[in-house]
Amino acid sequence: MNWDTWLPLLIVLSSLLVALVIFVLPEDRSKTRTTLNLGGAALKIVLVGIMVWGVFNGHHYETRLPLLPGLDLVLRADALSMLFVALSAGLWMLTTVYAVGYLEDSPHRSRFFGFFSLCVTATVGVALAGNLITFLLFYELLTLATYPLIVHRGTEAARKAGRTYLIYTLAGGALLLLATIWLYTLTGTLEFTARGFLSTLDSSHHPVLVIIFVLLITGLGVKAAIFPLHGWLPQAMVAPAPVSALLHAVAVVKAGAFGIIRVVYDVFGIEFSASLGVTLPLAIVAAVTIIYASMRALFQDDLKRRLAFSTVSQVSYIILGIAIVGPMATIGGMVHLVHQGVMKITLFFCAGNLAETLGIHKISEMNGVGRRMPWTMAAFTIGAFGMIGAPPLAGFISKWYLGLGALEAGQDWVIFVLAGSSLLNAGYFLPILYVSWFKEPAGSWPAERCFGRYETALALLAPPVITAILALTLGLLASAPFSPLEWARFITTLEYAP
Amino acid sequence: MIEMHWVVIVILLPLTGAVVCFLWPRQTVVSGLITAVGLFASVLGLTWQVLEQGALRYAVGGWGAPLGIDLYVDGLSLLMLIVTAVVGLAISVYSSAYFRLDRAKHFWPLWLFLWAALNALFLSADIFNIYVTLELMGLAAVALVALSGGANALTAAMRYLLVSLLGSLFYLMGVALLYHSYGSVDIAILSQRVESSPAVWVAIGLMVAGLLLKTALFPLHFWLPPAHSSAPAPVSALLSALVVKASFYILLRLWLEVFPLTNTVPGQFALGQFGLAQILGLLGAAAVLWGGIQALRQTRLKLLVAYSTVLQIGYLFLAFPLASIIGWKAALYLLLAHAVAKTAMFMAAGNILFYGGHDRIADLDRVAQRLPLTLSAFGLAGISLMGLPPSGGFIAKWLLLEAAIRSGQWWWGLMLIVGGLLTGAYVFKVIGYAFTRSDLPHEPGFVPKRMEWVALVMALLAIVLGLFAPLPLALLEIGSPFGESLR
Amino acid sequence: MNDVLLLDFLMTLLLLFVPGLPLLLAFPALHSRLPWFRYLALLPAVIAVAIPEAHSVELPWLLFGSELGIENSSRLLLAMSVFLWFWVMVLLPAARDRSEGRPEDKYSTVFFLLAMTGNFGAILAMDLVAFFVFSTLLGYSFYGLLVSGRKNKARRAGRVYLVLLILADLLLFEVLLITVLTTENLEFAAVHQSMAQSDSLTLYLALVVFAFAARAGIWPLHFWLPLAYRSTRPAVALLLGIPVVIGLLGIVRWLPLGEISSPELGLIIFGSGLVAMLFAIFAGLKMAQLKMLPAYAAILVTGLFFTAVGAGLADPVIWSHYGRFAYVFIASLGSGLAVLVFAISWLQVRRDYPARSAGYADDSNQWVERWSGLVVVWAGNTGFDTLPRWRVWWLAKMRHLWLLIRIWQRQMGVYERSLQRWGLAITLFLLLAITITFVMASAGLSSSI
Amino acid sequence: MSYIFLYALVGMGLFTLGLYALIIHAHLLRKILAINIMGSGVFLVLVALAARTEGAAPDPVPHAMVITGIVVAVSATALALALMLRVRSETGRAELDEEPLSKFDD
Repeated sequence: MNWDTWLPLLIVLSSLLVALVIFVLPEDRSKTRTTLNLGGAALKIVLVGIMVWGVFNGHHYETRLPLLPGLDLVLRADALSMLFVALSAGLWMLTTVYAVGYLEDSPHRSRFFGFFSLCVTATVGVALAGNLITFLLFYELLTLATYPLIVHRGTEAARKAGRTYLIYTLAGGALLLLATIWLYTLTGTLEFTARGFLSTLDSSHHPVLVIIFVLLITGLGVKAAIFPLHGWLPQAMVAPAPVSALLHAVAVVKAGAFGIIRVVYDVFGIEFSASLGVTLPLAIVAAVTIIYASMRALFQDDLKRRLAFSTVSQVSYIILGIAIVGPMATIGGMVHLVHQGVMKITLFFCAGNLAETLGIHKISEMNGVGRRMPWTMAAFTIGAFGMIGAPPLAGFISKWYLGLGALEAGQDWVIFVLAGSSLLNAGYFLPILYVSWFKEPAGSWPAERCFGRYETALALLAPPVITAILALTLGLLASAPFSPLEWARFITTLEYAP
Repeated sequence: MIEMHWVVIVILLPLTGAVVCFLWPRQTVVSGLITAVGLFASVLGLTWQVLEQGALRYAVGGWGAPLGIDLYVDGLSLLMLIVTAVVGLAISVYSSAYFRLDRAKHFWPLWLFLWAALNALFLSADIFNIYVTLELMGLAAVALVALSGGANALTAAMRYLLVSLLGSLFYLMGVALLYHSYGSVDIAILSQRVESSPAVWVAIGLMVAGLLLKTALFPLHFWLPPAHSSAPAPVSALLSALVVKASFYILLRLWLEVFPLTNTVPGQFALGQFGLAQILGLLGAAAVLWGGIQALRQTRLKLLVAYSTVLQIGYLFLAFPLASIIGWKAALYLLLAHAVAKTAMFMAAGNILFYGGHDRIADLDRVAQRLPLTLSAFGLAGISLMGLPPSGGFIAKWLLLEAAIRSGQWWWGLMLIVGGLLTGAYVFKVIGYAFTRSDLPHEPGFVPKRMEWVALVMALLAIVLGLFAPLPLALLEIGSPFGESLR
Repeated sequence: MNDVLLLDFLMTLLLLFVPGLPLLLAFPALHSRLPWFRYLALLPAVIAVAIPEAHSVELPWLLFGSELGIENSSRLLLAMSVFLWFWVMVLLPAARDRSEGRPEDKYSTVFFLLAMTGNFGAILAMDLVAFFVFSTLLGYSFYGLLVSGRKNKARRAGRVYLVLLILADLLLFEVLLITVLTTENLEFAAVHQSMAQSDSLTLYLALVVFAFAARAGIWPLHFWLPLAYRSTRPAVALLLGIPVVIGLLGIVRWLPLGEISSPELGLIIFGSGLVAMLFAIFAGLKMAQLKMLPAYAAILVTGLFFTAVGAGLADPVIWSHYGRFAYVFIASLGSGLAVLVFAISWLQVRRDYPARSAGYADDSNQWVERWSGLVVVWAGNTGFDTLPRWRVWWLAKMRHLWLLIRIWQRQMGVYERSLQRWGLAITLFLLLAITITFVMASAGLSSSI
Repeated sequence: MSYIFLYALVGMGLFTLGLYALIIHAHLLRKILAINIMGSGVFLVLVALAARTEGAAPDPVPHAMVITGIVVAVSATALALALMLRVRSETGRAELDEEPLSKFDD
């Protein structure tokens, strides 16, 4: 058995097998289930660690299985995929811990954790996909695996949210499929290649390529929640908190954003995309999304909905970074893929803690909550400041490179978008911080539960604190080796090398 | 080495089994199951034989055409045999738990009889034999529909019978005209002799019309939803998975080998076949839309699944205007995937009906919690029907889309996507209700585990088909049923 | 050789600890277990001030690679800050007991320590990013200090401050981006050099001046300063000089003063400085409350500073005359404001005392008790809650020393009465004296060169 | 030739007539009869067209086919009649329900 050939598959299987076993596990075997979950997560992290090291040292990992005549299922580790894989693997671990704590004693945990693992499998598959069809495969798997998580509660609202989610994502997937096949008939290959594989096509195909680009971006933009395709995301907030956390920080929206990165860089090639003239409209769409979603967020009283609109806005940073053609902006976009994930998952964990411990769902109920749950709110504060882009947090690093990239590429208008977004971010995050730290508590909380020694259960408290520290560290130690920033630089040298 | 006559065995074995089941009703389940397993093994044997030796031609009793009966196996018919064997085995296992003995003693002989007819149909090398087997199949199917009794089932069966006979007669008329013109009913001989003539065109028209009626292509599908939905679950499964496919198979065979006027005479009649293909494509597209919308409107689970079959049949006909090898392969892969997935879906619906005593979608009442295996089966089968990866349906959809875009007729591909979305809508309509509590909670019945697992296994098979596509696709190449020059 | 290395290492460690230790101690988990943690947080800074050694340390892993360093000018500022912080720490109530301490106090401690980190770090920062990071930290934690009191007015001041802070941050962020496009190296010296030749110099200058003006509360961006002085707790009021000081420091550090000449911008800044001074004088005369005096004093002095900067921008030669005193000026401004706050709060307590603490007054006619009572009230006002308990102890121990104290008190009484009468005039005079000496010194220097 | 052709035409006519009757009549017995007439039409065509060349002996193969066909038709008719009786006993009339999907027995 050749290690290099099977490692990518092993990484995918490490959660797929866990998922399958959990599905058939009886409901009351919660110890076994937790052990399996954490074991799988730990194994994945180890494997990913090995892989990151290998990729850095020039190893080539690739699993190739025949899928159709002429088309293979390819799982390949390149620098870009490692960025996403590492993020998913790391955050899966934390979210699993969190979910175990969150869903303690709730029904249907086997189903939940099964789909949860399946979801991560799909995400890792999306990350490792070596060609467009493999990507598509895992992308759709992700859609399906998240649906049961959204409707997990089984309420009417959950069902409605699930329906909306499916309408959006299935339609998006269909467009993606169409575009993929179209591309295949044009080129006969779908392999992701650094700097794209389309630039050699005859120029008479260029109008078609523009259409394909639009189709691909629309299909992916549904998951990435680009305006006006973002409608499903705030609704999907009815899901349990770990789902929102994973969905919004890692799995779904990131899969969309990651797909857009892949399409722009490894299918079309950034320079070729720019020459087709499709990057500027993409940048404008991203900018509109950023501003629009932030404005919507300002007026949400429901905490998770506000965070959801914030996600819509923040994910478009990634797309903006890609659409501004230039190495600096690329670094900004890619590093934000990780940074946004870490920060947003912190925020969602915290929101979940508030809901689970005190029954707080609305911002107007949060008066003085910082006194009751200082650790949670401290983590929330770090996450929020990160989102605003305050130094030295992770968000600052992303914003820094985005701004630099914009100036470098001569697209000064982006600066105003960034500034406006920062202002709006401050506008919708700081009031939360203010009321939770400085206002007097209203008396009793909506539904308080006692968890003993700490402000809430330890399994709920540790993940957000860890991710908050991570968000701080990612910013402070941005230039340390193997940091996401350094890794994004590494990728960029590959994509822009002459 | 002793040469086994697998070709004959796969026809005779179910016939024998049927007789045995009929004669000894007490042992009917056991003998039926043994026959099913034996049949499955025989088809495997035949597959192995064909893989070794290539396409086979077998003269029964050594008489040979024109008076004797010739059997012929190539990749196409082999695939159909395998589909039948796989689905048949699953249905047999499912039925062994589904029917009580008073029904079972009627079910098993009819079912094995139907199986024999199907196998014979796929193996027939001449168009008259096909007529005979078609009729046999139709009669057995009608009897099976009537099995559950009740006014609805009986009227549905009656309507089905009339439609079936009507279709067969149209077909037979076409056979008569073809025989008159060329003096043979052997497909291979006909394919060399057929030329464009008014008589041939009339024959083509009659046969196509008859077969479309039996395949239930929109707008000739009216008989299908009542028949498929009122039959017992395993019968619905085999009707949707196999019986309608049989007439499609005939149509495809004729289209590929007896009708290919495009190749021989370019010019006016080529245009004629092109036009016919376009009409078939249009009807297919209409079926996709109509079936999808109707399925969405249904409040009964089995009717929903039945309309889903109408939609999927529409898909199959989208391959005709594309007229390329990829297109045909796509259609056949779709047929395969649909057969497996639809079996799983009807079985799941049957389980739900078994469990709740009704199949009102709005009152599914937490099936997701109570019958997780069944709902998983439904969901997985739905994925394949939607054409989402990784599933057999996805591979088929991919190939069909590829063929559509390659031939420059992307609008057919668009229909495919629309159909996929409609399928998604109605599948998730069901799944959505399965999560919630209904207003009328009901007393749950007991569902044998076997029934749940068979459904799940079939659904998983539909998914796995998406990962091992090269194998069946290579199988189809044997004997090159699609010709070489079309690519 | 080894000794040199060791020394180097120790200095590096010390430099890291100057902002690092307060940051660490800001975690409630750490400081709630340590006695004297507030003074401990100050300790590295005190040592750094005490060692007369210029040193700098490169931190390539921090953000985009940062540098901290200490030399004479920053030592002066550090000393001033340490002085201020020491007093603040003395006045801060001990909030060690978690069950008794009000939550505001717990937060206050955190914010105090964070603000301290920002303050020290900004002083030590040798490059743009580090300065930006630390000064932002200072800004946000200062906002926390302003709003963590219960007064609504203080919260309003906090809000205004926050808006200005965010705006300033955005502008500085753009400045940073512009700078990075011009030069890779973000150390102050390198930035000065390269920006002096850059095309976007004017933009750079304007943005920097505007941003830091907003942070330092310079007219016309001063709204928050009087509000804050009027409403906030004395312990915080003592610190209000800090953001002003760091804002001015930012201007001095970021602008390539003395290396460029930008007459138009210089003139505008000069003019706004003049207007600011006039405004401060008129507004200060009109003001109703003594407590707001330091605010207008600050506006006045920063206005003066702006005139100097404006003149320096317009003509580098002028700046070269008094540029080296900029740090002295800033340091004296910080400590001057603190003294002012002290004095005024003393005055107010003195004036309010009989009315507010009748209990103490009836208790005894003895000077000792009266004065100690006064101290207690004042200290209580400034946040030093533990004093009443001490007072008993104080009375018992000190009664036999009452004669000595009485002499001291009489002297204080005289001083205080005159202060009360001439308070406003004296402080204005003091400040004017500072400025006049400063201007004269620079003028004398310029003539001597 | 012409009389053979006539037979064939008559067969066609029967076929069409049967189709018409099948569609028009509601009663199941009539429908079954119509189907049988259609079948007879087809058989007539088959038999008639067996004479393919004038003067020569007719081709026996279509005749064999017709015999097979008649067997099939008889069994089909039997099944149809049996079903019709069942339908009648269940619904009370030997007609197909016009709205088959509205009512449903579980």
